[in-house]
Amino acid sequence: MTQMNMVQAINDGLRHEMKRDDRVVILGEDVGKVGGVFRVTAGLFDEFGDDRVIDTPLSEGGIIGTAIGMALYGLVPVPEIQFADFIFPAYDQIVSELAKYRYRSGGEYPAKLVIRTPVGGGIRGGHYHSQSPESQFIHVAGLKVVCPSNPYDAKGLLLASIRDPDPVMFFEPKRIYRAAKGEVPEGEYTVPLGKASIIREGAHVTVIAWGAMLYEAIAAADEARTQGVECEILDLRTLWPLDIDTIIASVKKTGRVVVVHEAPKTCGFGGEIVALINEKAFLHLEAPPVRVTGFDTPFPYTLEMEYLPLAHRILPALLETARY
Amino acid sequence: MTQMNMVQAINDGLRHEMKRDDRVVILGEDVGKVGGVFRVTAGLFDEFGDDRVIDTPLSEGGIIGTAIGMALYGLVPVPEIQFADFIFPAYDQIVSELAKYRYRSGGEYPAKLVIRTPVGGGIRGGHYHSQSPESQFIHVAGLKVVCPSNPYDAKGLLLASIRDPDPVMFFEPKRIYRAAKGEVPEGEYTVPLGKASIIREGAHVTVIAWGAMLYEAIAAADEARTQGVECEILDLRTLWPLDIDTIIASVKKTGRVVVVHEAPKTCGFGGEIVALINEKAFLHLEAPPVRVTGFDTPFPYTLEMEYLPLAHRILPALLETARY
Amino acid sequence: MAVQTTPPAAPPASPSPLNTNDPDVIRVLREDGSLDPAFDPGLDPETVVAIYKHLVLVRTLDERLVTLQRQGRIGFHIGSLGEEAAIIGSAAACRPQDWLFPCYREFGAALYRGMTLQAYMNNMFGNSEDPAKGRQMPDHYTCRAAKFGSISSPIGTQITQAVGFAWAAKTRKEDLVALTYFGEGATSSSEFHNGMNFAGVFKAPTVFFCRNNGWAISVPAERQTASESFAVKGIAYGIPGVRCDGNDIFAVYKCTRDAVAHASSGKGPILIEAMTYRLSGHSTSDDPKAYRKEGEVEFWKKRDPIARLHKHVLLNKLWDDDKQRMLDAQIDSQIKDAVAAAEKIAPPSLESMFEDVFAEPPWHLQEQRTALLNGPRAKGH
Amino acid sequence: MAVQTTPPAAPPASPSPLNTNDPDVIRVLREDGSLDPAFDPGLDPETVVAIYKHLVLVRTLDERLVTLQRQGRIGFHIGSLGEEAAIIGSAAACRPQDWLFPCYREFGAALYRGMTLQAYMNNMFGNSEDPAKGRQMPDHYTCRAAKFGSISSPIGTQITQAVGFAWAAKTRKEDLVALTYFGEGATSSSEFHNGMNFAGVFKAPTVFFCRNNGWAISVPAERQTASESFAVKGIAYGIPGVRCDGNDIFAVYKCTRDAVAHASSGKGPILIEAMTYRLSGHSTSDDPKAYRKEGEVEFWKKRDPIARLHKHVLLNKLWDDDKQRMLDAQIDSQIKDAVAAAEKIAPPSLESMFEDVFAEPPWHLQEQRTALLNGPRAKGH
Ligand SMILES: Cc1ncc(C[n+]2csc(CCOP(=O)(O)OP(=O)(O)O)c2C)c(N)n1
Ligand SMILES: Cc1ncc(C[n+]2csc(CCOP(=O)(O)OP(=O)(O)O)c2C)c(N)n1
Ligand SMILES: [Mg+2]
Ligand SMILES: [Mg+2]
Repeated sequence: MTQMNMVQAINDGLRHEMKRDDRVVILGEDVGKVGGVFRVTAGLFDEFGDDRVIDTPLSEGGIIGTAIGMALYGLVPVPEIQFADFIFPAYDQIVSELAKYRYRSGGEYPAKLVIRTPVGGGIRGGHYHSQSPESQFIHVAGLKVVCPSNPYDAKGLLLASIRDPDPVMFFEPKRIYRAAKGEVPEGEYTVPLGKASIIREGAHVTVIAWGAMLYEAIAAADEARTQGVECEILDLRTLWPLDIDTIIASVKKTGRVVVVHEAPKTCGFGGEIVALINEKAFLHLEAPPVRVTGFDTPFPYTLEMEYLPLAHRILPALLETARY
Repeated sequence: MTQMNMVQAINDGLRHEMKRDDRVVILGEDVGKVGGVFRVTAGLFDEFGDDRVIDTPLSEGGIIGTAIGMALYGLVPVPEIQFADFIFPAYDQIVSELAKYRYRSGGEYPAKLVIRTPVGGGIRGGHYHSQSPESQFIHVAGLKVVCPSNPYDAKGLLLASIRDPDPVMFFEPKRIYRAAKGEVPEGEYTVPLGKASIIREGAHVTVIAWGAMLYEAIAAADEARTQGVECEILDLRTLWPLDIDTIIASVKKTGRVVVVHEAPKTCGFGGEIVALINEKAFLHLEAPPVRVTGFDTPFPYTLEMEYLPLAHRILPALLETARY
Repeated sequence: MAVQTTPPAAPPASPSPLNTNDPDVIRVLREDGSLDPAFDPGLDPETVVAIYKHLVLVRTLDERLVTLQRQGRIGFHIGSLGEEAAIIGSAAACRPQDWLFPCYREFGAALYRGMTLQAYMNNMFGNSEDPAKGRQMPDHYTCRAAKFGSISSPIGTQITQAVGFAWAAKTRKEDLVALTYFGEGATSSSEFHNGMNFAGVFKAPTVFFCRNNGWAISVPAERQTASESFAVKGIAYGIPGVRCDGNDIFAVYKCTRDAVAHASSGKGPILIEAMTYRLSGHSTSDDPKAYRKEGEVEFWKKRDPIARLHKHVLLNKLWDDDKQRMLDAQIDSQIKDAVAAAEKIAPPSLESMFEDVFAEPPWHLQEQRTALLNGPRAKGH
Repeated sequence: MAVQTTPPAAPPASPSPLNTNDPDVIRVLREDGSLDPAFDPGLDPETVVAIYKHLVLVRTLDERLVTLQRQGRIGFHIGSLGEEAAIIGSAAACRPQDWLFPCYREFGAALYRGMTLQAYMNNMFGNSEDPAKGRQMPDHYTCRAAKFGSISSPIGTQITQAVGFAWAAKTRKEDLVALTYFGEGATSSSEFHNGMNFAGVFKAPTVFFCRNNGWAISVPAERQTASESFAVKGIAYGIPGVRCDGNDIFAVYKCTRDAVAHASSGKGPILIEAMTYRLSGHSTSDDPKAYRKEGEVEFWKKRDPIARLHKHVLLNKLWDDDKQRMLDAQIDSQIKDAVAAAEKIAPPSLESMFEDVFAEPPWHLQEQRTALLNGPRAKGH
């Protein structure tokens, strides 16, 4: 066990997998010599060489398109998209090709990659260095979507993602890249995909969050507790496939739920979660499920702390839901 | 009034707007001489010339990117994307640029276009000529999304979309391009954006649909009526901004709701509608809102009629919801 | 006709068109059926005959499939009428270890590389033995056994993927070349740019095979670019480009073989522009009368790749009318059998709709599968 | 210093570098500060001095903004240190009716075209008078009055938009040219391909101005392409390309003015590659020490565009140390005033967050606005 932040844990996970399996390769913009603009791939270029840690030309379509070809060949590419906001030039390759490859080829050509990219706001990134596009990928059949909230999960989920047979979108909450620290085992361990973790048990309200907003949910729950409201906090960790059992079990217990995410509210993942809860626990609901999310605007610069669903906006939702 | 199908009505609407306003231009693949692969722009090339009806090189990014530039100049481009399945190479220009232009420029550079594209299955199109990507655009702040279900609305909504100050995604349900016929007034009229139409009033279940699936909902409702279940059928027409008032008024009356769409269920628009109903009519709900949708798989070829949420799949949902 | 999967042993070396600065189009097969020795690839007679037979098979298939579509027995066909030499000449010039990343018109290449006619026909009927399991449209099959990729509709996407595949092989020191097919319209796509650019920078052993058939549905080649040719686009990526007569099987074979040798020797990618013409409509959904230019079809019919090769095999006494009659009869029964068999094979199972989305169906797909199986069936399919 | 919005009257014609087949880089300003008559654009002294003053302003601004960022008073800056001649020379060569579609490094061009220093500074502070209303990062402003586009971060997107803008003007018979700025890294983006290709096909009056500053963050120019130059990429699109010394204000001016004339005369687009160097890090978030090559900075410091122009104005007695002292003092107070004022201006209102998403906020944005206004405030911003 050593104390690491998210960047170090992901870096450690990448190194571990590259040592274990020489088919694992990294490609992207600035991932090589400098080790990425957030230094997540630091040191890997020197350790594994430029055939396995590749600085590419400035084209996300080229990065993902060639990564798919590498995967068809039998490598396990782990491309980095410098910011999730810049993934859209590769959207066609991801949704039309990567997600459908195994299916459309009758299983002949599974195309397995792990696409790593930083998501989320709170770093003064404005429109284009802050977004959380998860629902634009969850909607696409054939993709798994992961978003860790701490160093232990980050490494464990990364190892599981690289070993999983399906393509994985690995979203890294950049706001807590360095702020989130914790004990991380050396070497081998995985955190299974598709399993949420129960951060805290509580009888009154289920709070569903992931990534950087988990800490806001916890802060709000702490405050709510002082007002007599006990929250059960779920960290989804894997967004899709969703850990529906853990969610439904909790909602059946509390009858009340608040979902938190940074992405704009409309057609965000929160709406899907609410709809699924309606389908599977309707008669247990004692209050309308509430979404505390980013607003339906582009991500603002100066006012980003008012845009984000931080603790001060989550708390009233918890109290109102509990007292509904 | 003349009898028209959807193709003729949209063609008539385009011609009308191009006559009225010489800033309106059309560009896309095969839209010129041949008038589009579905003939929606037939005759316009001969009538308005190659400066206003433009066959472009094979690049959706180029079509939308240049159309945005034309809009910034002051034209009103109405680009056609040959199939919605092929819109993704232009996704970056649409979500990163078009949708954010007015906002990010403090209102200095509104970029107004109407992007027309055929959507939906049932024409033996397989993976790539069948998809319904509406939720991937509704999630993006700054876009309006329209999907007509009949010739009258198609022309009226098209005129309204072209005159609306904001960018509009105009999704045309290709399965009913020719099957849906009706009376269409000559010349001037608009159908306002943001207003659903109540196709039929009913006391027991609210059915929400749009585009080609509306007819499946009606067929299922007809059958349900013979079993004593009266459905209130809403045709959304504009998907975003949603006509929330009409939906909530209906749900408050019926307490039961079924949403139908072709797109895959997960993170489809249905989930958003269910979540909004929870927020605004929770205490009126007498049964869990149900989604009858495409499955979470790529769009299949041979089995497409089993994939689509046709009347035979809607009917049981209506009956179960009514009897819940 | 026996499908040939291994190409002939390399014949005596001849000068490579890749080294010529001749801006003209490389042509080997002359009007009279003889070969220009300058770039004669020196194919042995057996191969020439095998290729000729394959061209006839592919041409006949195209005609039958159009008829089947008109009869409503298959949903769609996108053919290669007039482009057979470009497609099969290039496939024949690849080595067994090379891979093909197709567009949607190259079923002739797939069959030449060893895909069975039955497997292809099963895709045309979208039945349960379709390699794509009835999930995609006709002509969107897959054949890993023939080192032939999975076909998708979005234009250009396979180009970048071919580059990644070839690049990966290079980093693993495996000697293989990825040849990717695309039309001239696809050179306007973003993925052509991405694929060419990455291939140039990383010297990925890729052969970019552009079928310039004059049209992208109704859009003429000159509307795709203002460049002097499609081959010249290589300059933007540091990639040599060569133009050849795409209706000349020998020129196509020669240019492709040299390009493969060039790429496999570590010299980097090559762009080949094969000048040909789409004699049919874009697909069974298209009527070319609406946009074709006066006299265009007549011009190209005179340059029909199969007629030209036929002249050559006759001239060299490799072929005669009896052989032709036998071949036609054999192909006719081959196709009839494949169609009859394909029509008898059941459609894919309902369960199969939920397989291969992921390696294992998660809970939501299991639920959806159960709902479908326990629910009512759709009518009319 | 008075910002000049109208360029000088066209001086006597001189031969155009666009017509030279010289593969070399066009250069006018010699070592000794004199001008090579071959391509001397013949700028009048007032303009030369105005440009020189502007370069100094921009250089000084860059230095102050970095300091402000280090002090935590602004969040970010992305500068033009070393690229001032490429940016301002090209902007100066445009006519009043021409439009600029910027990347993110061209604030010098915006100011030269008439954007006020205060407006720019308001963007750096993201206050309520920021033309972008505090919605975007610093250096992501907009200035329609200066015919200067809206800056966004995604690389390359402005290129295609510039083409559409110019193309639209052409169809409306309006004489204007759209000049778009981008770095050499952006030539790898899909939108470079799309923009160049459409511009070539439709002869859109566009000037593609590529700042080849050697780096895309940490990725060197040679990793972007295997082509011989960036200018040569024009061949793939039927677009002439020219290379110039980007640190030579006269060469940049000359090439741009000729390109604008070429485009506006209906001859079609031009690609200009300005050879320059990014003397600073990519932005205040970047430390170039990690990747720069030995001696690179020293090499380019010797070719500093401002020092070179300074030599010229001294040589021609257009400038002296007194003038320099006065200018420095004037710029210093200008900047101080702008910063002081910008810091005093309030942040954007909460309401403003919901404006301009659409022309009118629909019900959902009205609801969200009400919720925010009636809810608790965030701490610490
Ligand atoms: C991204 C995308 N846009 C549009 C289409 C529709 N489409 C199918 S084929 C085609 C023309 C292709 O022309 P070309 O590349 O020359 O190939 P050819 O059909 O001539 O062999 C078009 C526009 C598509 N399949 N994918
Ligand atoms: C689509 C996209 N991908 C990645 C980035 C991150 N990024 C910002 S600037 C930059 C390098 C740009 O280099 P170049 O085009 O040469 O311009 P320069 O910064 O050198 O002026 C990168 C990779 C981005 N902004 N947009
Ligand atoms: Mg073609
Ligand atoms: Mg650069």
